[in-house]
Amino acid sequence: MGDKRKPSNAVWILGIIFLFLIFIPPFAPRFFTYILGLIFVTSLVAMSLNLVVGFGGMFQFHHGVFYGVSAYATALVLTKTSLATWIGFMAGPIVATLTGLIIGWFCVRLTRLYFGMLQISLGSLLWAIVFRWYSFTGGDDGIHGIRMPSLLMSLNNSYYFILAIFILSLLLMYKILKSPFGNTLQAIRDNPQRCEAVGINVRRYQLLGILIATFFAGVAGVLFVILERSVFADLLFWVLSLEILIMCLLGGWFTFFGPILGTAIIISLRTFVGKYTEYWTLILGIILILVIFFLPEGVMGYVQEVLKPKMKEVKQEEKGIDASSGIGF
Amino acid sequence: MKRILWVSSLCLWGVIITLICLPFGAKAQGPIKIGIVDTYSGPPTTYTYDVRDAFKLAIDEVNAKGGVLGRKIEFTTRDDKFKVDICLSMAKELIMMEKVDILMGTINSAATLAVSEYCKGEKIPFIVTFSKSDKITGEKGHRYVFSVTENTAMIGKAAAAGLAKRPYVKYWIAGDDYEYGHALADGVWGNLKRLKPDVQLIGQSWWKVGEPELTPYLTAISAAKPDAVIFATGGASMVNAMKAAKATGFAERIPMFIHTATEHSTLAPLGLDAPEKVIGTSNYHFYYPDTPKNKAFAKAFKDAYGREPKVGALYGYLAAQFITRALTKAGKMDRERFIDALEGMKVDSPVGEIEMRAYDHQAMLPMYMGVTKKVAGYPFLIATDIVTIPASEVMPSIEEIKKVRGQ
Amino acid sequence: MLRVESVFKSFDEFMAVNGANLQVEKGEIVAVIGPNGAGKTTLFNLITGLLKPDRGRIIFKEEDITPLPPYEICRKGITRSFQIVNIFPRLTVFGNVQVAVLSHQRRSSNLFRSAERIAVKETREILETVGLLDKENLVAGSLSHGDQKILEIAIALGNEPELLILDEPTAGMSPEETQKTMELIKRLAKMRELTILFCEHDMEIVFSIAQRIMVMRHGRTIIQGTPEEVRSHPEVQEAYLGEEYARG
Amino acid sequence: MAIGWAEIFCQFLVGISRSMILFIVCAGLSFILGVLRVPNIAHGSLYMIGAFATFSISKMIGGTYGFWVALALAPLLVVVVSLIAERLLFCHLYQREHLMLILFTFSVSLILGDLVKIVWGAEYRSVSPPEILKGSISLLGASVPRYNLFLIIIGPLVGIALWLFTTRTKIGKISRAAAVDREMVGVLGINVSWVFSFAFLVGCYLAGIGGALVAPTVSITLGMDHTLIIEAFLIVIIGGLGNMWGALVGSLIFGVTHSFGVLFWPQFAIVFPYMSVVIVLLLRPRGLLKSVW
Repeated sequence: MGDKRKPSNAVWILGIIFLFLIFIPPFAPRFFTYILGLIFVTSLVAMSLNLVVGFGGMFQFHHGVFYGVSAYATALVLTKTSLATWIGFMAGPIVATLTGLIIGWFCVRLTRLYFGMLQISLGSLLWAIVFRWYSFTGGDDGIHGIRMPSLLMSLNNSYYFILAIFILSLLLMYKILKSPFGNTLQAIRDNPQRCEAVGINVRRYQLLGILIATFFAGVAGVLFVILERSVFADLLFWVLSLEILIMCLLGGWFTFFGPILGTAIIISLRTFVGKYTEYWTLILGIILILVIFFLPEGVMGYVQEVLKPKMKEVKQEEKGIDASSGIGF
Repeated sequence: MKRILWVSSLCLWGVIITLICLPFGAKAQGPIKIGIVDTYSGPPTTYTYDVRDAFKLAIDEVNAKGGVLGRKIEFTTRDDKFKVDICLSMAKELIMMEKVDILMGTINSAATLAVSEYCKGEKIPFIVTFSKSDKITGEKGHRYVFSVTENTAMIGKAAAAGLAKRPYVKYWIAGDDYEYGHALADGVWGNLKRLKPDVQLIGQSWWKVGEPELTPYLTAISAAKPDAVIFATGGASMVNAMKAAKATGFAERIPMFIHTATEHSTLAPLGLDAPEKVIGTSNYHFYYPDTPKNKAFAKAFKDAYGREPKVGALYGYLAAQFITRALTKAGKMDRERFIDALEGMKVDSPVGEIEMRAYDHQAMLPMYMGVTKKVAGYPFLIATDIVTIPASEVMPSIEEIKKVRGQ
Repeated sequence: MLRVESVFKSFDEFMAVNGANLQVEKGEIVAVIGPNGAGKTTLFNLITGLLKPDRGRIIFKEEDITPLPPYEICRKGITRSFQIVNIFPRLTVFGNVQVAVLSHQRRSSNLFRSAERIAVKETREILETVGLLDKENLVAGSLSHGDQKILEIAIALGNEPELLILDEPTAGMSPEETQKTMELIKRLAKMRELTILFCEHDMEIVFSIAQRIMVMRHGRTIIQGTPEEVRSHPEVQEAYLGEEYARG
Repeated sequence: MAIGWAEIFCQFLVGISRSMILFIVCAGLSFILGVLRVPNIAHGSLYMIGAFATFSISKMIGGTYGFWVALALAPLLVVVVSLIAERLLFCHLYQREHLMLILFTFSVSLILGDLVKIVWGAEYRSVSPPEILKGSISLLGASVPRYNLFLIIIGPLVGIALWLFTTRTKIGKISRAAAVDREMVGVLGINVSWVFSFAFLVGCYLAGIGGALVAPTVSITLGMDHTLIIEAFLIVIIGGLGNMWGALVGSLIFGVTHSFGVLFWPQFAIVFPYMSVVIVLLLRPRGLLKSVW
């Protein structure tokens, strides 16, 4: 993947998938367009979470708050003010990042489980505000039927918009992970103490990591509003955050694309198994346990493991370098 | 290597596409499809199961007689786990993939409003069976949404009408801290103040939904010595409130009004441990009204499922009646004609004739106010001294609806 | 260059460092020796800021660094390796060293350039010096123990320190590896004009390369001086070195 | 609004009685966290199973003794369930990273939740307290439910029993040692796997007792596991991970601040638990009492 001269197989595969995704809406049933859109949005949150959990090693337990706050910010600007739509779209990520700054500033002072539980408490305070402030946020009824500009009214158009932003965000996140900052973040995950010893202000980098992650969660929040045109207090509840975390872990938290896979698995499971049985959570639980026992690095981690030797082979043929860095595909 | 990847990925996608497209073959004149998305896990099932079961009972009967318009009626359910996002995507799945003709269900208000907005865009009739928000057919009402259940505005009116006849002056309001609780409290209080201007509100307490221990709240309330307390609570908190009222002896000292306190869903799980003398309102009791129609309905339900019908059963029955009648009247499965037929339709039910008000698509239900009491022969408490508050006193006026809709 | 002035540190009841004094001049190789639990590692943790002393001062280049957090002390020019392997196990060997180099160049927060193209030359240079260049693309966690210890030192070099602190650099190594590592340390000191402070169990090594030695016991400095002075000090002989060294 | 001393006193007692149930459950959670380092999300499910089992058993036996028999048997049923889960699943995973353990215990809680639904159905259930504990008694002018007084007595008893277990019995001492240093216990020639298994069961037994004790005061429903588990984790965190007395302090903070919050500022009682956690963690980032971690 790190090969500089020739696009690797991974790039080819991604290209094929991308072409495929572009041609979905006109041909596949509408529901699939919608579900794919939902998978993009949710996996963007999951991937942004993975920036800090999988690559930053932080116990970001209440990531859903930033997603929800952004969705609410967008929804409020669109429904309560007469500002232009794009301002609403900008407001989401900005508010999410600001929230991330405040919550993160407190949280980076603590470590691991303490970090996570403090975040849950702070996030739950925000949830309580959204939940209680009926006149402003609509309380637990939420805000529904949010008007979109005519360009985004049709499902197909919003699908393309979501796809475009999604891919753009992925490229950005990939770039960030491959940047010096990304390396440093992973170093902090592996060994924060050693990082201090080589002159890295661990807390500051963790906070920066949180800001980046919350920004992308904010982007996902806006996309959620575009897709569903509804916001509700559940978005900020800790259960959703836990689900997002599960998606990361299921897909493979040390891999870049793992969270997408995890999200896709969980969403498809609940949509397609939910048709046949109420007990889809039971099936989900069993699948998760099987994954933990047999694929400890998550599904994508396993796929990578299987593919890696082959890739090495290919690269050796091409006299390439085996650059199996921290970021797998 | 590269070719293998190409070919395999193409094959994979090919398989997926085929799988996706299989169920979407040409659709013949099959059955009429109804989709129900509701919460079938967790506490709300106390209510939703009855809706589903009574609906099934009624639909089975119709199908046994050959269905409607020569077509059978088929329904399919989805469990949304009481989560708005899941509810929304399941509703979309029912509409886009199952291609249901009519959508039903939802007990979660936020989910109902979200689905309602979606149905408005898709022009799919949506029949709300349990969600109590008055925004559904009020402020956010539209052509495609119908409600066969009471809403907070109706509860408020009915409760106020009942309470105004009682001598209490100093009131305390307590309840679940969520939209339903607040809307209900505001509804009762606003109407009560209008009917009886000398009532005073001396304090309020709100607890989080699902709060297990209500004794502290009750202690705080009895400290203020109100004449009566209005509890705006529902679901699992109902049972908690009743238990705490019993344990502290609160119900003995201060009269308390709780909507649905007299309802069988609340009283059945408590058995004989429920407090007496609690004032409650409900749309339905399996023992009241004491008419042959209701008796037959309660018996049929009990024969089929081995339990007495609760209020949900009435809603499920009403939904089935309205749908089948409206379809018959429409003459064919056409959504617009179905809606036209449904507006203003009257159906017979265990609680008498019920009209679907044409203006706001709200079923006009009467309310029964009673007081809990131990009665020999029942393994649980039942409501006594029942006063019927007719639908005309329960329904918000069309002017009020117009006002909230900003017309 | 570095002065540790009567530093104290206790954990609960246990006095880990009980009035230690140490002086390191520029360009020296100084060893700290002492039995297990003498407080050597604690002393190093105090100097590099991982722990804060209860009392006492640590002065580096005429500046009091006692209250500074570890990362700032590192930026002043002190880096260290750890006794127990303390690397970034999921990163490549190259990545491990690069993290330190980037941090030294203050480029860690660069978000949008590809890390593959930054600081490559400097990183490779260090890897070449320590002899790990051929393994640069392996994941660090998969290296042998000996190589990981070398990588420890390489990471510490990434910051181009003036004072390099090595906490038992040869712990757990085979005799040959030990020999090689010691050669490396001597070479480094010469090539990069490093000041080195290290602690070590193997007395042979200590006396062969250290220019001065500090002896610790029960958290206290017994003596600091040239190998000859230390060898002849009665308390050291009795307490630590034992008969063999006393004679030899 | 005038609030008399009687109300304040009563509120205090009720707050403490609520703390006691939290304490019993959290002590179990904390014990498992301390010895096994497993953040057990399924703990809430076990508590729920305890409550449902209490319902079934007391209904089956009926009469005056129904509840007491249930109080004795329901936690044992929970232990059986957790023994199966431990031997089948948990014991293979103790060395995994915390996040993986969270994922794993979450999956177990999903499965247990659905199993409870299959066994007991989705209806509300309700257990009545035994005759002797029904009603309330007048105490300094305030009426306090007898059952709450019973809880105030039983909480410390369970606490003392747990304390005696960890300090006086051999296996308790070993588990405490294992909490601090696993390798050492292994070196001593003790089968660590069985120590862990036993410690896990003790923790789960406490969850079962908590469930059985809470049963008469609430409606027993699916989903009661979710409401509890987040509070339990917050309590364990502010008390100090793995510290039993920490669990007690944390529970008291939760129970009492909440009850007083209700009395003085009812509209905002919802935020008190979260606020107290934020304040504690900002002032003492590793919890109030010493953590064994």
